[in-house]
Amino acid sequence: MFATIKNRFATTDIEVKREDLYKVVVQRDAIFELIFMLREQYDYQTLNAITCCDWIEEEHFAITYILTTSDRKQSFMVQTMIGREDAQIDSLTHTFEQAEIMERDLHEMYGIDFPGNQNLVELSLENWVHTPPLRREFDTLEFVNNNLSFREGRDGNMDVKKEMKRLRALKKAQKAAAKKAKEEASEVSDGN
Amino acid sequence: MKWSIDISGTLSPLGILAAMMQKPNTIAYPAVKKETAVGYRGFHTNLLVDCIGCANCQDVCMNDAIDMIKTDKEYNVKNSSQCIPRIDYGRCCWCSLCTDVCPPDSLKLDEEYLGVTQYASDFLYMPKDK
Amino acid sequence: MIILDLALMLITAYFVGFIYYGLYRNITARFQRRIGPTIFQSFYDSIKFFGKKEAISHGWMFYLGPIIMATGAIMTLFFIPFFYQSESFSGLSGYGNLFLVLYLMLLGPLGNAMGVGVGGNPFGVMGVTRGLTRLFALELPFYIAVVAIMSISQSADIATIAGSQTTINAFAHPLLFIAALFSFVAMMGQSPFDVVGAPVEVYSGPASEFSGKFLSLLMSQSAIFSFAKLVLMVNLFLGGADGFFELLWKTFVLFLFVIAFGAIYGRFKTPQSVDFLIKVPTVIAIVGLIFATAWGN
Amino acid sequence: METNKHITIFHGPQHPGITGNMSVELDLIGETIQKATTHVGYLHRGFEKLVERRTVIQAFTIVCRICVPEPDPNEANFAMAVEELAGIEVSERVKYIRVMVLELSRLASQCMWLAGQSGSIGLYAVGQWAIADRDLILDLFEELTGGRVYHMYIYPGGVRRDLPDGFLRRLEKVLNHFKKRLKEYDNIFINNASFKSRAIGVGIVSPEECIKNGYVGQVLRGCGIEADVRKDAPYLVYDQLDFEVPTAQGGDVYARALVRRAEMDQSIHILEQVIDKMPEGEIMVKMPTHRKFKLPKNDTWVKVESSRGEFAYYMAGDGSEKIRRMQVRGPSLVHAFTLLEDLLVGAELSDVALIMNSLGICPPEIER
Repeated sequence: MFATIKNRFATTDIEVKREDLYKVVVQRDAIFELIFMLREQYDYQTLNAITCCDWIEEEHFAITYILTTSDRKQSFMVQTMIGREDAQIDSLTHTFEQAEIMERDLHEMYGIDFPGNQNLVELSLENWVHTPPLRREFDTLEFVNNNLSFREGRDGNMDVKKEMKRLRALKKAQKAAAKKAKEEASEVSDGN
Repeated sequence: MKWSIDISGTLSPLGILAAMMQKPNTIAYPAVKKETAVGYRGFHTNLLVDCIGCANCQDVCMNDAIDMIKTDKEYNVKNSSQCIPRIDYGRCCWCSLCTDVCPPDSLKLDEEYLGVTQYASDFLYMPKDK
Repeated sequence: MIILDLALMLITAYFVGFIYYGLYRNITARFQRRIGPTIFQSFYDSIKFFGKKEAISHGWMFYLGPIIMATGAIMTLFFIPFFYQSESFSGLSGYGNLFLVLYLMLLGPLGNAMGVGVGGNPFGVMGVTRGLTRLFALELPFYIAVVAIMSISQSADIATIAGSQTTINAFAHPLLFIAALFSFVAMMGQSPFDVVGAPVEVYSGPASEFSGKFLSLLMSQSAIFSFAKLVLMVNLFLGGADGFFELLWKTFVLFLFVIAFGAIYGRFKTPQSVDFLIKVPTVIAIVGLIFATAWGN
Repeated sequence: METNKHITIFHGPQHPGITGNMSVELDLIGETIQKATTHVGYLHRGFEKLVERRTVIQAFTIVCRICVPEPDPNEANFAMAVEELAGIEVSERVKYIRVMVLELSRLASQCMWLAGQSGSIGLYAVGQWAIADRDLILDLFEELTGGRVYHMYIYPGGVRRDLPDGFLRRLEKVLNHFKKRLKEYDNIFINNASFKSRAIGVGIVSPEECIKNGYVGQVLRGCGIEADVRKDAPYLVYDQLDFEVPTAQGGDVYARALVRRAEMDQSIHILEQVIDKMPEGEIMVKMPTHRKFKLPKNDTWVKVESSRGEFAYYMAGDGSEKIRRMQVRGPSLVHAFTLLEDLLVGAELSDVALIMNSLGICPPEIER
């Protein structure tokens, strides 16, 4: 199986993550061919999940299709990269019915378009107008600071590192002052 | 839509009636109280003679529930920042990571867990000194 | 003093009804291995609801629903004598017989249907539809049994029927009693026939829109109506009662049976319960009727 | 849509008989359902995003909140994924303790199901009994982990506390109690005529659909397909334990109930073996502090068998102390949409709660 996939899709290698889990990264235009091949020839009949991972530094989303054989002993992660701008990849709904809800999820969370999926309506976020929330550029803390307020009465929080430094400096100064005072006192006594 | 005559299925659930004679599982709450297991994750306690004010608890808390504040109570002489933790129970999830990272083991979770208040400000909880 | 008599009947039915309600909750709790609330919990609840404002209004027709229901329950109560040979606690039973009682028992559900229909809550409407469907099914065996009892006693007067039983009808005519019992369980809204207010299907059905005073009124009427139905059953099948003690223990035994029945079995679907009521108790009632007329008396 | 013929109602989210914060929009003619649409979003807490903001150790405390009645598969999955990415090997004792926790939580979750399923047909006595029995397990959890519902116990690299003295003996006592009780449940619920009349032939799923659409758990096993992650891709020490994968024929609500009931037996059987075999050893690998614990740039897909079927996590690290991406794929996602929407068409309003409960839908894991 590995040799066939390697020859046909010109991928560099197939990772064996565990004895029951393989992973392959292919070009975007070949991914559906590979999924169909796995399904038809190697009995990977179930689509378990479609996941997405945002690699913002490399400017792409990694879309992973996880397929499982009908005896459920082997899983195959088929991964491809799509650009972050105008992200889109064809829908799998025509082959796997359950892809509809998974794509709907990703559409909402990442703003990825799936041409061919008829039902890309909102899933769990209602009237969401901001950046799709699971994109890395969406900052939850900033969103919270802009839209919600913290509990009142939380003042009095100290920056402990600064406080330690200040206290240490204070102690040092006190010590130095004490020393100085002592020296002065001894000087005075010497003078006498 | 269908139902059929099912003698054993009709007679076997009669066992429910036996429960009438058995001891109930519930307890009459305010009169009888359930004993909490040792090691239950309830309210925080902080032994001030041990607390060194290191703020490890504040650092590990993912909910930002812990504030380090100045105290007017007597504290450990080794407390290098002279601060002790105060916990916002509106944010705390009782994961007990703060007690795991406490170097002198002064911050602990107590078996006590019942707190009733009508003021939201009471959620800012000063751990008991014990 | 018929007014005083009626007032006493109403008060008795109200309190005993609520105590039975409380007992119902307690005994059910014991079947479920719980301690349960105090006996007067439902009573407290109903008093508390009475002091609350209604959350929603759909006009006067909507308010009329619970009122008609309560009227139906109270009128039913007034025409059922508590004791078979006592002057007091006989209410209006001298002026009406079993036929009138059976008719009055229908008034409540119909009034409820009107009120809930105005509310337009889909769950309420669905509950009422289910209730009326079930009503037609449960009345078939009950009426057959009651007609048989009337023909045996050769009277439609409830006190006469109650007083004329040498062996109580439940033992003399067990088939009729069993058929009527099935209907009675359904009448009391116990599973497996509790399709009307099924919580996971139609929320609380007809009661879902009512709140405040009208919910309290619904609770009170259900307590009174339950007691009235229990007294009717005792009069028709358990030989009636001659004093309060006899009335209470007889109604309580019947009530306990209904609770136990409800605790054991789950809920039927509406078509299933109609199907069941039309087939099993009706057939039993018809067989009982044949026996009673062939070998009766 | 013709007026006066259809009515549209929402079943949930404020509903006494439904499994939590989810609603199904039903188009009805009479009481027959023409179309069902699932709506979620009442419980979206953004766990997947929160995990990305936190360090690995900090993130471990929120995964248990993904499924309320059964938090432990989440914890186990999280710990297993982190351990696989970071290359940590845990001791045998830890593995046995984890199996024990997972099986206990499975048993507790089945009790919860028993309560829901019996409540959906109005048989409340069974529900109350089952919840009381579940409490015995929660008592054990309270003693072991310090929490009754959210345990936060299975830590990447081990477990957080060792077993208290005499814990296994108390566990054995609870199991003996359960063995007695399960027979009662057979009599009063599984064999109850009213449950049979409601459940047989309702909500039928075909085996082909199951494989194709990725249904898991009791739905699959109720169609006679022997599928269980514990057997198919054994994790922890399940390959050293002896148990069976119960199946039933028919694919309806009753078949799924039979499967669940048989699974309770198997859980008890596994727990008894765990009591016998519990080895000695370390309970925690030495772990760096939370700011220093880093995951390499890699990704993985781990799964465990929860009480409702395969529960899987996708996890990717990026070389920092934070997790780059963690995706939860619980059994409910596909069950609540693809399957439930299919099954409800043509069913009656009375069947909705029954079918929903039998599928084991848990809304929090749909909208992580």
